Amino acid sequence: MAAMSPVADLPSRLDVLDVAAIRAEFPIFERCRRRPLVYLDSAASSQKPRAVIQAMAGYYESCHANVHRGVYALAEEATSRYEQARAAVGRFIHAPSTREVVFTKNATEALNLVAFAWGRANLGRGDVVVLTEMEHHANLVPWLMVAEQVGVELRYLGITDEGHLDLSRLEATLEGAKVVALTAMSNVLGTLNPVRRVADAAHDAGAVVVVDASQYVPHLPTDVTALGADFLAFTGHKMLGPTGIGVLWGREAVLEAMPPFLGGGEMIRDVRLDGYTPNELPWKFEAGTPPIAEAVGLAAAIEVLDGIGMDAVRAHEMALTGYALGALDARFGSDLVVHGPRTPGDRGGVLSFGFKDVHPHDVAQVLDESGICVRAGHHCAKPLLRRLGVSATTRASWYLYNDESDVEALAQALDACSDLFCL
Amino acid sequence: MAAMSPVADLPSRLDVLDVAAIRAEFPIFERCRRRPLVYLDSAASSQKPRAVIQAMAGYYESCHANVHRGVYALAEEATSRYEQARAAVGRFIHAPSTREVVFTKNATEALNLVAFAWGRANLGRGDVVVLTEMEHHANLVPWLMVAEQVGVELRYLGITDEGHLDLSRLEATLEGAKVVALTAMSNVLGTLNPVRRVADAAHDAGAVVVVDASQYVPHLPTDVTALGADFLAFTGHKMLGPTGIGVLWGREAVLEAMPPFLGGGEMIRDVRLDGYTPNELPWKFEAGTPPIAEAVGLAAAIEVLDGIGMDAVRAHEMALTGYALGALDARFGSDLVVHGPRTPGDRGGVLSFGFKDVHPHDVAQVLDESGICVRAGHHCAKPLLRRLGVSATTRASWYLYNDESDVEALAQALDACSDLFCL
Amino acid sequence: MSGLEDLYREIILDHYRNPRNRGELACPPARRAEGFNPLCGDEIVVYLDVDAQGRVSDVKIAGQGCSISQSSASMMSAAVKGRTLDEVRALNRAFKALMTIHESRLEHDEGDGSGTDTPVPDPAVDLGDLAALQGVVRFPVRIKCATLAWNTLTTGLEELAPSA
Amino acid sequence: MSGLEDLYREIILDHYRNPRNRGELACPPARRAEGFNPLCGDEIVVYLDVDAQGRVSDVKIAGQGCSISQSSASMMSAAVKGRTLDEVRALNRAFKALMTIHESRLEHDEGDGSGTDTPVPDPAVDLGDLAALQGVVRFPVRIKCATLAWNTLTTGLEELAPSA
Ligand SMILES: Cc1ncc(COP(=O)(O)O)c(C=O)c1O
Ligand SMILES: Cc1ncc(COP(=O)(O)O)c(C=O)c1O
Repeated sequence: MAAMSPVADLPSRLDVLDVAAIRAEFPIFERCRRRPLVYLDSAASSQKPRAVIQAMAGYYESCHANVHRGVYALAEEATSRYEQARAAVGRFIHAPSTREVVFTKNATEALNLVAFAWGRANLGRGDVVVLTEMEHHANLVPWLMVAEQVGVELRYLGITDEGHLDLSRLEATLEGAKVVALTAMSNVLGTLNPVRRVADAAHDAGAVVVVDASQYVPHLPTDVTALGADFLAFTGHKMLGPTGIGVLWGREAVLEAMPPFLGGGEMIRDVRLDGYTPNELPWKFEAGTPPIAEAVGLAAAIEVLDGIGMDAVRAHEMALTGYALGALDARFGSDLVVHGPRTPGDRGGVLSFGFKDVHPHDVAQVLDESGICVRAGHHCAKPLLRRLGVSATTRASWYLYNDESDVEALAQALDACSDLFCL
Repeated sequence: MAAMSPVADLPSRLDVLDVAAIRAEFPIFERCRRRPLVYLDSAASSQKPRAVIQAMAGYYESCHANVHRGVYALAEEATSRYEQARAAVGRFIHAPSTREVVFTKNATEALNLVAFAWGRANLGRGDVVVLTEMEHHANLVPWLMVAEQVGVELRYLGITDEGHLDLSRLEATLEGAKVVALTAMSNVLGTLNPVRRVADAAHDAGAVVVVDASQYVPHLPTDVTALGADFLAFTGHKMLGPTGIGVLWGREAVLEAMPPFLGGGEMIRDVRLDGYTPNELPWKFEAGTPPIAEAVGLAAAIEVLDGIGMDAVRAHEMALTGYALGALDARFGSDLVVHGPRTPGDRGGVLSFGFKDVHPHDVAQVLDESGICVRAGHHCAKPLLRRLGVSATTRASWYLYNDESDVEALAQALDACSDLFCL
Repeated sequence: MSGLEDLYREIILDHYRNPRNRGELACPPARRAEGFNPLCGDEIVVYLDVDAQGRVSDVKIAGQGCSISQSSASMMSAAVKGRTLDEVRALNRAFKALMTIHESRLEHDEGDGSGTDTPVPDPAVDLGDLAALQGVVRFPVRIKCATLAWNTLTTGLEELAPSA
Repeated sequence: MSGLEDLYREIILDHYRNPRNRGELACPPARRAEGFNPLCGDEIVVYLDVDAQGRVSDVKIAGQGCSISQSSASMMSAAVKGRTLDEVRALNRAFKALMTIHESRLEHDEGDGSGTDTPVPDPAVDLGDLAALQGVVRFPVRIKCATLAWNTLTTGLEELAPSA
């Protein structure tokens, strides 16, 4: 069983996608701004294909109503589309049951849901929570808050100098742990973590495994069972879907045993002046009117991704990562320092780097002048940046609509940057 | 100072709106379903005008990026549109400062935010929380959860037989209260509550005032200061805006003193492995990628409402309520029992009723056959329905796109209902 | 009103207007099970007397709700009275099969059947009046009304004899 | 690259490459104030010596960040050295006014001015090199970089003499 990384043996190929045809489906690339858009910030948020934009507009134009509570046909149609979106999400991540798929507002809420609803019911003073040094704030701050409120002990898996998780003391770190929360892919280093390996060890130690798959689900085929997760969180806007929607998947038995998170409509079965009874899964965790149009949009995004095939998306991105690593190295050598693994198979399409002495803010500004969108900053992973010994990085990240020409544009603009700042 | 009800002296007029022109702006009414759509369920969720649908599509087509963290022009544009939406919301409810406007996923999250973030910091065992018997579950369950976790005492303001808040023992009920949470308008009875009167008494008693304005902001001119609120919650999808967005307004000093709610990106200033520092208002309360496109859509909705004028919306709805009360009474007499106040000036455009012995589920089903959308059920207000002595009601509710013809259609279809069920 | 006539067949309205086996039974010896539809507030109470031979010797229905939930409960009471528990379970399965197509479309994955054990109709079981409820599947929201009585009965039966 | 040239004027790049008053001062007697931009991680430390006459007798800058925050800090240090606290405050106001148009557009209501006290430029104050930072207003995200040093200075001054 090749359990360590379920993606290790996917091929890396640049000809699997017809990028020109794909780009043509994204209206934003048609807009005539000052210059062609070179969008290299999909790790922050992806662009949206026409199919997604139209699915949401079409929903509002022809069948909007509040869900679950209406007898009339319009409400039934809206409910059906919302629940079909849930089923589509479930299939996309190979969830054993649709009852395990909870819609949230974003990945951050999904992770807070776990930390607070599961955490408060299951964690007490002195209990151990294991995180990693490469977590996004979304998978750190909720646990810091729980630690503050409940008094748990936080332990961290460190990283090696190449940006891999340091598993040398895994078993010792896991001793007595009640929960292990880790990212499947770092949004700074690009590192693909050996989730299954950590999950198996965590389960042996009796801990529950929370996977932040915000950077993983959009880019690789996902199977929650193969990953060994108990909870898995991701977010719609990074996977061609709309803002305003995220997903928490959880194992049915674990979700069943949990108290609810937020209180209100949808999530209850009965309310009295002195108490309430929660609803069934998954609605127990969906308080208030859910993101209905957003679910419809996310389902459309999944249809687009399924149509292209997640294997192909991964193959394309891995190849493009290899291309970029090679091209930038050839051009800039040691002037450009890439953080994270050097082997494309070990990482996703996220490249954080330092360029000469130029501050990432200035790099990003100069690149923008050439229509190139990259992030500069701490990427909501300050502890990781401290570990790397930098206060900011420049980050370029790609998706199915990017190709070598985008990498070329990046390299050229870096030259311009050099001209401006380095005498 | 006419503090009791800031709306008491608005006129009631049916000719203030050009309903045909307004309807033409809502694509859903053009759809050729089995029959013309008679949408009488706006209290559950409103329909969306073309301007809102297009604003969101246009945003995705031309300027989507994640907000707040990007240096490049696209991200700057997205940030600027998001923050402009916040300013538009602030103006719409006369918020003293934009820093007081927090975007949430819906009104329910906004109310949970108050109950949990403010509540956990300020409530202890034995403290008193005052609610009303007519609250929506969204303004009940969070407090029940806090009561469960912290051990506060819940007290309820009852209702009179006409469906008004019973204020006869207001001062006694408020004694020792730390928070009073009430709806500005009942989503079942339509009752417009004397929020300012209750707020003044609550402030005298030293309590903080939480107003659930989910049914109020969409239908009446709103001034948070005139209402005397410390917190005010509402939801985008009931006011021509998209799903996936809600608003919490809070007084700056109160928000400043509160701990954050959810943890993650956006809401922090710094994160270390052992702690974090929260961000400034309002971002302190916005964890993760916010509902960006939804904020753009909500701003477009506000522009539509502002263009028509909230005074006119209120005048129209009040007149239509008067018309409906008269028409239904003339046609059905005591066969149709309306819950809530009989005076249009005391209520919004929400009419819950019982019709002969026909169960509301059956009424709604038969009405649907004539293309009429009404709700049947407990409307997420089970304690209120128990108080009314019914397990369900049929609820018709209107908005700026409804007129007398919709009420006529309702009346005619009720006749058909009678034919089917009552021999 | 063809759709509606399909939903509200004459026999359904008859059971609604003249419910069979309405009332209560003394507990014990009878069993009592309560069912509840949180979406619409429908409530069903099923009273069940099972004799030493495992036969439903008496059944009564209380509670309130819409025409579909009430008539379904009435029809069910008539159908199960005098039947053995095995026969009742077969009826239950047959009725669930009648109601299932749309419920699964609404709530569960299509195609892969993951997480659901979809009941298959058994042609040997005669549903009698209950077959009139078939029209309900065209109105997915009402399926829960139609199945409420049966789900309540199942709860009552499970307490009697948990099946393997 | 006309937009960029407006942002990265030669004088700004000069202050960035050759920062003035770089270093630290012993505290006490000097005051030390730290500023921090959470969005990008820029950090500025301002050391301030104020003599008995209320004059900035020495100032030093430490920390790190982008060209805009570093050059702004360098220019500020040159501008405030030797000035009275009142003059420094006037400079601060003038600089904020220079930077304000867009900041208010980004974060605050337009038109009604609620909740903001928008600084008005004072023509009597000569900003010197600092005027070169004017191009920053066209790049709203960078305004926080440009004002970081001044906000840090303000914190330091407030501790010295809280103004009415
Ligand atoms: C009075 C009232 N409060 C709160 C809510 C909750 O709104 P949402 O479901 O959008 O959170 C509603 C609507 O369902 C309502 O009518
Ligand atoms: C690894 C990781 N986790 C969590 C998040 C949070 O996602 P969201 O902001 O949509 O909640 C992000 C993206 O910002 C991310 O990259």
